[in-house]
Formats: sequence, C-alpha cells, structure tokens
Amino acid sequence: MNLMATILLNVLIAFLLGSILFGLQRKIMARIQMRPGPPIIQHLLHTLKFFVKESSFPRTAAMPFYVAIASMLCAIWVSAVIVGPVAQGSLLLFFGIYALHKIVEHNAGSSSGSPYGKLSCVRAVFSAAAEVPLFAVLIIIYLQTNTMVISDIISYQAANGPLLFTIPLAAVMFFVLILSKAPYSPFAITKGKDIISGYETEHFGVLRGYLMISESIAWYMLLWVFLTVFFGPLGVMGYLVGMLALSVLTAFINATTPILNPNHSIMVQVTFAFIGIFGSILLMLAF
Amino acid sequence: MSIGRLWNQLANPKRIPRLFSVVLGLILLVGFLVPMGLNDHQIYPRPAPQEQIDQKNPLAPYDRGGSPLTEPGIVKAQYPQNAEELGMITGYLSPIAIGVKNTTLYYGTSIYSSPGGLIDEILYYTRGFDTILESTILMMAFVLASWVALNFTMRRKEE
Amino acid sequence: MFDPQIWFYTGCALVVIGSIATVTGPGVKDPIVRILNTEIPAVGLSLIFLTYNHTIALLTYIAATTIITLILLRAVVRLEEMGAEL
Amino acid sequence: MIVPTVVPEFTVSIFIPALYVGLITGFIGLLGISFQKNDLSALILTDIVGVAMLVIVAAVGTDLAEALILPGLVVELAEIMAISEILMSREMRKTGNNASIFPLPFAMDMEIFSTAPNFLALILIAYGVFLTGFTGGAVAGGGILFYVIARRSRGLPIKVWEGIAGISGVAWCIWLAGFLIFFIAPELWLLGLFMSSCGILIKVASKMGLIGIMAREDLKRE
Amino acid sequence: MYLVKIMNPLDFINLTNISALVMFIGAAGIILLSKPLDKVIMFALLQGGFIGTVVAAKYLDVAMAAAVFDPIATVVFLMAIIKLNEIRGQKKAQEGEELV
Amino acid sequence: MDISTLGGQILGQIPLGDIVLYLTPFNLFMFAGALIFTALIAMSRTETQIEAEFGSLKDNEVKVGLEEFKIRRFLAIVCGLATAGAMITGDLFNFTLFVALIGIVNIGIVSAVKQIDVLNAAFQYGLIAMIASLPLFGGAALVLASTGTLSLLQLSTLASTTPMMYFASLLLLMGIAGETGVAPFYATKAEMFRTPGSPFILIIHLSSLLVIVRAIEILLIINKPF
Repeated sequence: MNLMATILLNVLIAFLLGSILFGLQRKIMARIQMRPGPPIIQHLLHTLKFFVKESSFPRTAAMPFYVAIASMLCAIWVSAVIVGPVAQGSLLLFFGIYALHKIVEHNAGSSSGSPYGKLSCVRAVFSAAAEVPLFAVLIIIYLQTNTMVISDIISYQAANGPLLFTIPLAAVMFFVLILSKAPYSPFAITKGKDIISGYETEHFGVLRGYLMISESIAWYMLLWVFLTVFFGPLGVMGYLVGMLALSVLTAFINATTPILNPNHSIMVQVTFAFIGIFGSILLMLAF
Repeated sequence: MSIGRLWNQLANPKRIPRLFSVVLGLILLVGFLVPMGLNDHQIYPRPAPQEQIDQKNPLAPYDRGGSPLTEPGIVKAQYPQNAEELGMITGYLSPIAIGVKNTTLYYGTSIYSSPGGLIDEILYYTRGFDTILESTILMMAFVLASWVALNFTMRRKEE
Repeated sequence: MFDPQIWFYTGCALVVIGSIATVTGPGVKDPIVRILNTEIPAVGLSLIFLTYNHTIALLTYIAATTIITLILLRAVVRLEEMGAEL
Repeated sequence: MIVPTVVPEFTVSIFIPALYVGLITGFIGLLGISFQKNDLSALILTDIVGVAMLVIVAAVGTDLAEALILPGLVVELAEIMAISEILMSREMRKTGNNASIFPLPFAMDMEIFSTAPNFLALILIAYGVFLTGFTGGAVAGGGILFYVIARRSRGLPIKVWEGIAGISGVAWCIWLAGFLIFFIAPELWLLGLFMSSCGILIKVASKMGLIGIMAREDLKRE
Repeated sequence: MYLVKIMNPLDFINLTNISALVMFIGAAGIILLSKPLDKVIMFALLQGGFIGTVVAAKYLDVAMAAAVFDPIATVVFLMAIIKLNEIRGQKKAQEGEELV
Repeated sequence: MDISTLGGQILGQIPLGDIVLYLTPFNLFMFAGALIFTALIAMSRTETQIEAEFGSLKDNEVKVGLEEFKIRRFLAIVCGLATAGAMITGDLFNFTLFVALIGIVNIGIVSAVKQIDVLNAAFQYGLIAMIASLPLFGGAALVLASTGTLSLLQLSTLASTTPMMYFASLLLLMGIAGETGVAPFYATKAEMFRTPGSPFILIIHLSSLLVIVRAIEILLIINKPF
C-alpha cells in the first residue's frame, strides 16, 4: 500500500511540475519575443480543461487502436515514473520506455486518418532515426560507471563526483535529446506548425487530455533522468533548481532558433551524436 | 548550402542501399587489420576433413558413434543437461538407412540426411528454436512472394 | 599439397575471381551474363563446403543455387518483356 | 575416438584464408552494389554478398556451423524471391501493365522436355523424400519445380495454389509439434524426429513447387 | 635421385588436379566468351569439373545429386536465353517498323 | 560482468536445449510491450486516409481492401511475435534470426500496397535487408569462432574481449542498423510509412526501436570493456 502511495505521489508531482515547467517555458519564450505570453499555469489548466470537454472521434480513425494508443502513452509514462524515481531500476529499461513512447507518438498521428497526422507520423519515423544514435549515451554511461542501474549510478557519482565532468559530451548529447522533445524546438518536426499540431491534430476531449498529461510527465522524466545521471545525488531543491534551469535554457534556445527542415533536423542531430560518441571515446581513452 | 543539399540527397531511398554497402564494405576492410583466429575449443567439433571417408567408414563424414535406439552417440552440446536424450538421434538409423549402409561405402551423406544424424540432432533438438524461426522466415518470404505474384504480377490483364 | 587443400584454394580462387567477374566482367551490363557469372562463386563456395565436409549443406546448396538461378532468370525475362527501364 | 575434443588442426589452419576470402568477396560485392545504378543488377549482386556470408559461417568448420548454414541458405533464396517479386510489381505499375503486349509464339520442341522431366523429377522427389529435412525439401522441391516448368499443361487455378500453401502451413505445425515433443516428452524423441523432419520436407518442397508454377507463367506461355 | 622421384610430372595427373584445371578453364570461358550460349557450354564444363572433385572426395551421393541438378540449371539457362533473344528480336523488329 | 547490471536481476530461465531464454525485468517489460501492441493490432481495423482530389473540390478516400487487410494483419502479427521473441531470447544466433524475420516481414507489410513510391522504398529496404544478412550472420559466426559459444549467458561469463570480438560486434551492429533502418539509413523506412494502414505500420517502427534497445544490451554483454 505504501508503494502504491509513493507511485501515486510521484506521478502527481511529475504531472504538476511538468505542466508548470511547460507553462514557464512558454512565458519565457514569449517575453524573449516581446509578447505578453500566457500565464504560467496555462498548460496545466489547458490539460484539465480537456477532461471536461466532449470527446468525439473522427469517422476515418482506426477504431480501437486510435483510442488505445492515446491511453497507452499515459500508461507508458506512468511506468517510466515507476522505473525512475520510485524503483531506481535499469536505465536500459527507461530507454525501452522511451522507444515505446516514440512509437505511440507516431501512431497517434497515423491512426486518425488525417493527412497532417500522417505527415507527422512519417516525420516521427525520421526523427526516431536521429534519436536512436543518441542511445549511445547509454553505452558511454555504462562504460564509465560499469552499471546500468540508476541507484548504482547515483552511488558511483556520490563516490567519484558528477558524471557531467567526466563525460561532458554525453551530457550534451542527452541535452539535444531533451531539446528535441521541447515544444517549438528546432528539432520538433513532428509538431511543427506547418502540419497544424502534428499528431495531436485529430485528438479531442479525453484523448487530448491523455496526450497532454503524458507530455508533461515525459518532460519531467527526461529532466529527472538527465539530472540524476549527470549530477549525481540531489536533494529536492537540487532537482527543482536543475529542472528550472534546464527549462529556461531550452526556452532561450527555442525562442531564438527556427524549426529545421526534417532532413536537416535529423542530420544535425546525427552529427551531434557522432561528434558526441567519438569525442567521448577519445576523452575516455585520454583520461 | 551544399551540406543541406547533401543531407537532402541522403533521404532519397534509391541511394540508401548504395550508401549502406559502401559503409559496410569499408568496415569489412577493417577486418584485415584485426588479429583473428579460430578458437579450437568449440561446441559440436567434427573430425578432420576426409578422415572418416579415408577409413572406409560407410557413414562418413557424419559418423558420431552410438548404435540405433540403444546407445547415444557423442555430441558436445552447450547445455547437455537441457537435452535428456542427447546423442540418441545421432545414433539412430532408419531401416532403409541401415540397408544403404550395408550395401555401399559412399552414401554416408544420404544416410545421415535421412531421419536421424547429427545435423537433425542440432536442427531439431538442441537448437530447434532456431529452425522454427528459419522455417518461419521461409514461410513468410513465400507468403509475401506468392501474394504479390497472385494479386499483382500474374493477373495483370484483369487490371 | 594434399587434396582438401587443392579443393579449398581452388574454391577460394573461384569465389574471388567469380565475384570480380560478376561485378566488372566483360559484358555484365546484360543481366543474363551477370547471372551466369554468379555461378562461378557458387561453384567456388561448393568447393569450400566440400573441403570442410559440410556435405549435407553442399547438397542443399546445389539444389538451392539452381532455384535461385531460376528466380533471377524469371525476373530478368519478365522485366525485359515488359520493357522496364531500371 | 570418433569425435575429437578440439577442432582439428587443418580446420584451424584454413580458417584465416577462408575468412579473408569471405571478407574480400563481401567487399567486392558491396562495392559492386554501391556503383550500380540498375536495380536488377543490384539484386543479382546481393547473391554474391550472400556467398560471402556463407563462406564466413562455413569457416568455423564445426557441425554447428553446418547446422547454421543449412537453413540460412534456404532463407537467402526465399528473400531473393520475395524481393524480385516486389521489383516486378513495381515495374509493372510504373510501365502501366504493358507486360503482355507481345504475343509470344514460344514453341520449343526439345527432346529433353518430353522424356527427361518425368524421369529426373521422379528421381529427385524420391531422393528428396529419403533425405527429409531442409536438404530433402530443397532436392524434392527442385524436382517438382523442374516437372512443373517442363510440362505442357497450363492454367493451374488459384485454388490449387492455395491448397499448396495450406499444406505447407500444416507441415509447419507438424514440425512445431515435433519440436515440442522433444522437450515435453523426451522419451518419444523418435516420433518427434520423424514429425520434424517430414514437416520441414513437405514445407520446403511445396514452397519450391510454387516457384515452378510462377516461372511457368513466363517461360512456357503458349 | 629422390628429387626426380617427387617431381615426376605424371603424379600431377589425378582426378583432383584435372578437375581443378577443368573448373578454371570453365570459369575463364564463362567470363571471357562473349555469346551467352557459348557461356552456357563453358558453364557445363565448370559443373563437370565440380562433379569430378566431388567424386575425388568419394561422396558419390552428392555427385549424383549434382549430376542431376546440372542439366536442370543448364536447361533453365537455355530457356531463358532463347526467350530473351526472342523478346529482343521482336523489340528490334518493332522499333524498325516504327522508323519506317 | 554479469547480466544483472544491465537489465536488473535474472528472474528465471526457459531452457530449450542449447537455446536458453533468460528473463530480467528489462526483457520482460519489452516482451510484454511488444505483445500488448500485437494484441492491439490484431483487433483493430485500419484508418481511412483522406486526400484532397486534384482539380475538384471532392475528397479522395484511400482505404485498405479486405484481401490486403487480411494479409497485412497476418504479417503484422507475425512481426509482433518476432519482436517479442527477440526481446527475451538468450542466444546470439537466435536473436539474429529474429531480426532477419522482422526484416522480411516488414517488407511484406508494405509490399501489398499500390503506390509506386512505397513499392520502391520497400524494394530498396529489401536490398538492405539482404545485404545486412552478411554482417548479421557473419558477426554471429565470428563470435562463435572466437569464443566457441553463442549463448549469451556463457558469453557474459567470459573474462575478456578479444579484438576479434570487437570486430564481430561491429559487424553485428551494422547488420542490426541495416535491418532496422536507423540513421543515416532511415529514408527507405520512412518512405514506407506513407501508405494507409496505421496499425500495421506501427509494428514496423516498434520492432526496429525495440530491437535497437535490445541490441545495446547484447552488444554490452559481448563486449567487456573492463
């Protein structure tokens, strides 16, 4: 029962903090672009709003699939919270969850039958191709710490100092991964405004609510993993400050860069990945 | 902006197999720089080539000892504890195979390719799961080919 | 040099020569010539199997290579027939 | 001692040459594909790459290596077939189904077609049934295929085709049951062996027969 | 004296060496001859050499299977070549008509 | 070096002769994920793709025909099962076979469509899948040659990694990259997604990403950097 409570608490924290960070991000972006911007809790309110709105399903959708896939996205990120903050399990498992998330995201787009969703789906496949090399981060972390289990990585950092200083390029690669998940980022080709809202175009009511909840949790989880893996054991304040700092940083980047063409977005990420991989290996050989 | 154009070219499906094969070819060349050698402690070792046929063994080159239904042959499997009847299949000869064995010296391959024999032992018993997959791959490839053939390439006049 | 070595090195030579011939032999622009040239590495591979005494694999390979040839020839004839420009 | 405990010296000594031959062949084949503009030629060249793969696997030189080669090459065959079919389908759509523009009077009265097929096919099928397993399937399938191509009879309905495909599915199930017997009831291993080997035989042979039916469409159109 | 005994050229005439030679000739023929039909004949030579090698290895069943499959491969090649010639001939004829 | 530092502690084994499947939380999660998606695909119908018709104000509905639907669903289910299998298998060669099966079935799922571009992408992907069988099986054979075993449980107990094993795992990685279509070889695969039939193309993507994650585990088991 205690475990259940911990899980619920963690999921709730993840959801609330994720939404507020998103709101903050939009605010900062707006201010950089000399706009007033929405209030910080806008994203949270937005999410809650969708649960009281009427749900409707497009006539063209692939039926049980269309509903199940949006609910699945939520389930996947809840299990990510269980693997991450609650159980501190294997990092590999976390990346398995991330892979599932990519799939769900891409099929939420294609299952509605909307041409915008379809384009978003094709782009999601493109971008997955770019994010896969970033899994190399995992290998680099493993080579450095000899373990994949998050709790062991934390204790390794407690003994040897944060990994950020020993494998900085891996941290940069992971940051690119986080950046690609942020809305309005140069790599957010799946949700670019040229294809309306991408995979979310045809989701209304509860389904959209599910999608937004899982986006918030995903953002929280990615930041959590980044902070845990590269900064070592942190207190509550540490996590809070770190997450704020990262959100502000991504907001600055997103506000000042244009969205890239899909092919270029991928190749930029792949180039980052290759530089990161070879650079990290060289650094590790050097020290 | 030549790098942008280059990146766009990489998205052309026709170029991908070519690109892949160049990269793979270069990696194969790396193989010449790597010191390699065969580890002689292998599972399922076999006698030197032509050794059994030179001894005029009618079961050459697949004789691994044992006698049908009574005594298991010699099989060096990875996990012998997982296969209770290990070696029995190698030792088994069907009645026809026994007939062939007594008639001629040079049909060992046929004898051991008929039910029984070492390859059957590996393919069906110790590594049977592999064979399931292989026959599934075969089946899927044929389902695919015959479906395309039936619906598109053979009934072309009807369309 | 005893027999298996002769088989082995003959097989190796055939595989390498045959694959070079398939890639850049004279007249390989014609697909049927190319398919005929692929038979040389196939025979070379058969010899390598023979050296290692993989006779059951050899038996299967002899049958399979005939069938592969048939499939490829079918594709060639059919594509030629429909006047495809690849 | 019939079976040595370690791999014989001769096998170890030819490992490096065999491996290098595999790598060189693979390199040549891949280089060929990368410079090849023609899709059909690229398909033919993948055959060379397959040969390189088989050389590398064969170089290990144990019984296990042989067991890995055996189905691998049947799979290679199946993949070539599937992909060539897709290529044809694509070209047919591109050229707008003009495949049968030329009515071909293709009469080839060769002696070998009237007498040899029955005899050769009979030998091959009988031999294939005796061999069983993948090998027997390939041999018997070759026999069926040759028979089907060379026979004059034409117009095999799709139902027969589906029947063949069905048989092969059943054969696959028989083989699965055989595999399970090995682990669930090891004392019945002989039954398992026969089920497995005959299942694979029927499966491979019937699939090879399909190729013959397809090929006849092209080569023996009357 | 001993050297002479080893170097006896007749020792090199055995099934293995002859087959290897035949195979090389066949391979060279397949590669170098220009007409596809000639190539098929050289292909038969290559196959013959291979069967010789298998016989030298004393695996008669394999040799038998190879001997059965060889003519099949040859026949398949012949059929394809004849058919292709026919198609090409027709295409040429058609193009000629169009020109006239 | 021990498997439990990668995927969590080993919960059990399923011995099938020489092929021993082992279960860690990581493997089980991926296995279950693949199965859930397969079940979802098995019971879904396909979506209707709406396209604007050129030169008029009408809409064009692209549907998947019944025959095509059946064969694609069948292949998609097989692909899902193969992915699930690749997640828990404990044998290197077995894993490569699963990957090869996934490759051929993926081609099949899109080969049934009628768009020329998609067929072209399927053909080019098929070429890659065939080429990739060289590094895939070749890499597995080199691991066998240098260590004398294919079982991952055995491989994880070896004391050190030889350069030959590094080379072999490089080949394996290339093979998996080719069969699953990761960058920079992604284009063939993404083009195949332009066809309708979303539940089936899900499995194409699912299989490649899950296989990549699993491949990382396997490569780390083979290579012991310390």
